[in-house]
Amino acid sequence: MKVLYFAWLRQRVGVGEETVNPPADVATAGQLLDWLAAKSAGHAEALKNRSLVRIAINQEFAGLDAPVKTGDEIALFPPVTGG
Amino acid sequence: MKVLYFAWLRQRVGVGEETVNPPADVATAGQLLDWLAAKSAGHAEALKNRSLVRIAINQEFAGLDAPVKTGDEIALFPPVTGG
Amino acid sequence: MIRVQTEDFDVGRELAALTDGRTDIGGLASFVGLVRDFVEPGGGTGDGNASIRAMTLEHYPGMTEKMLAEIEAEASRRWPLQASLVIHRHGRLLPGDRIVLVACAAAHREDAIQACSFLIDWLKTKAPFWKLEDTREGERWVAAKESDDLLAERWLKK
Amino acid sequence: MIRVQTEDFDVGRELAALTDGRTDIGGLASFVGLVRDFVEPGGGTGDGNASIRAMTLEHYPGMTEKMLAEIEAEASRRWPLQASLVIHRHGRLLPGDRIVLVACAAAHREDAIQACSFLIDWLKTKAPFWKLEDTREGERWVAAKESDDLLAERWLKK
Repeated sequence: MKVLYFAWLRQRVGVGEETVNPPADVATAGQLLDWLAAKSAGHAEALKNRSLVRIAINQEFAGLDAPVKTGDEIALFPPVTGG
Repeated sequence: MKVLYFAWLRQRVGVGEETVNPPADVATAGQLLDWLAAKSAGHAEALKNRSLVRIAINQEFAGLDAPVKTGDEIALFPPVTGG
Repeated sequence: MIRVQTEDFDVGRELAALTDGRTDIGGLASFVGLVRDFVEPGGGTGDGNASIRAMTLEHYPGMTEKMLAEIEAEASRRWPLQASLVIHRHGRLLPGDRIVLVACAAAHREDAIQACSFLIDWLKTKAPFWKLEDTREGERWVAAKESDDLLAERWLKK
Repeated sequence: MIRVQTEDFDVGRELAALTDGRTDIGGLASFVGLVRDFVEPGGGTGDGNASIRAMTLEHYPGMTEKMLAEIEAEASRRWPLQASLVIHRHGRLLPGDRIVLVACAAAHREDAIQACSFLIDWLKTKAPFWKLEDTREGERWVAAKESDDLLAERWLKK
């Protein structure tokens, strides 16, 4: 599973992209966030305030309940500010 | 008093501009239109349907009750269609 | 700024002139009106019936500039604009030709967009221009559209 | 058409390309977003406090193009458009630089204007771009504005 981080999430985690292999009981985006938050202090800091984290699964916006599976591209980023 | 005609009012009246000297009892734009309509068949035709005639007095939109006086520039034209 | 002219205008140059060298503008909204080649029967939706060979725009010199300046001033009273521009052509135009350019620049995009929309709506119902279409069936003065009145009336309650 | 690029774009050339040689377009609405040099404390109105030295736009390659294409397709479903264009830059930009161009061409002006307004509103809340401001007080990620969410929500009930 590939996880991408953007903007200040990227800065706090320390990398823009990582490949992870969460255990089988990580079945939703929310569970993945919980699992990622335990990886490092940077991850914990980046994912602390869930209301500021947006999720995309395979380049589509998704909610915390959305299923995640091996091979997915998961992106985590703050609310967008383009335009 | 100068009267200007535009678009199909100009075509029906036959001139784009004329100087007129209505009698003293022509005190409003509506009275001026009545008086002008009697000037010729073309004037009558142009001013027949009052709902299609817009009035500007000294280059400001005005209603039928607006006062008109010697020296005014009166313009008569159909609803505008620019842009 | 207001310009009434027979010549075409360069949209890119005009828009650039509003923002070049400035760092206080966040949004620039613009609208360009062009001559279409099809008549709309009854002012409804077009049926693609290509029949306009040319269009002649008549206007009321003096009052045109005055009304455009009033409309532009009203836009600046309603929205905090950094710059605005109205260019309107008159004379004989062909299908595809530009007729009008309206542009508004503001710190915030919504002010620029609203003001630009307001300018074109009010211009359509208040600036003394009249369109004469040269169609295959002869010349025809374009009738004012009720839909334009309704669009202009949106701004009355502001 | 969608373009995501670091280079600047020529507004006049881009707009002309949408309408040149066509006679079925009555209106072309466009919006250009530019880098301002002042920070807005709390997302409110600017106080003219010039302090942005540069802005870096980060984006999510792949998803950006996908979202922009979806937004453009949605605009074409909602309004009868003859042409549309979204160009969005990324990378480091300076005050006064253009960030984004949105343009819509339609037979009728209101369709073009509404679609253009929709495109920029949805782009602001759905396209994965993030702005990093380089200010006198240091770097700062721009926070999403509630006002942008409200502007985008206008289009939900359509």
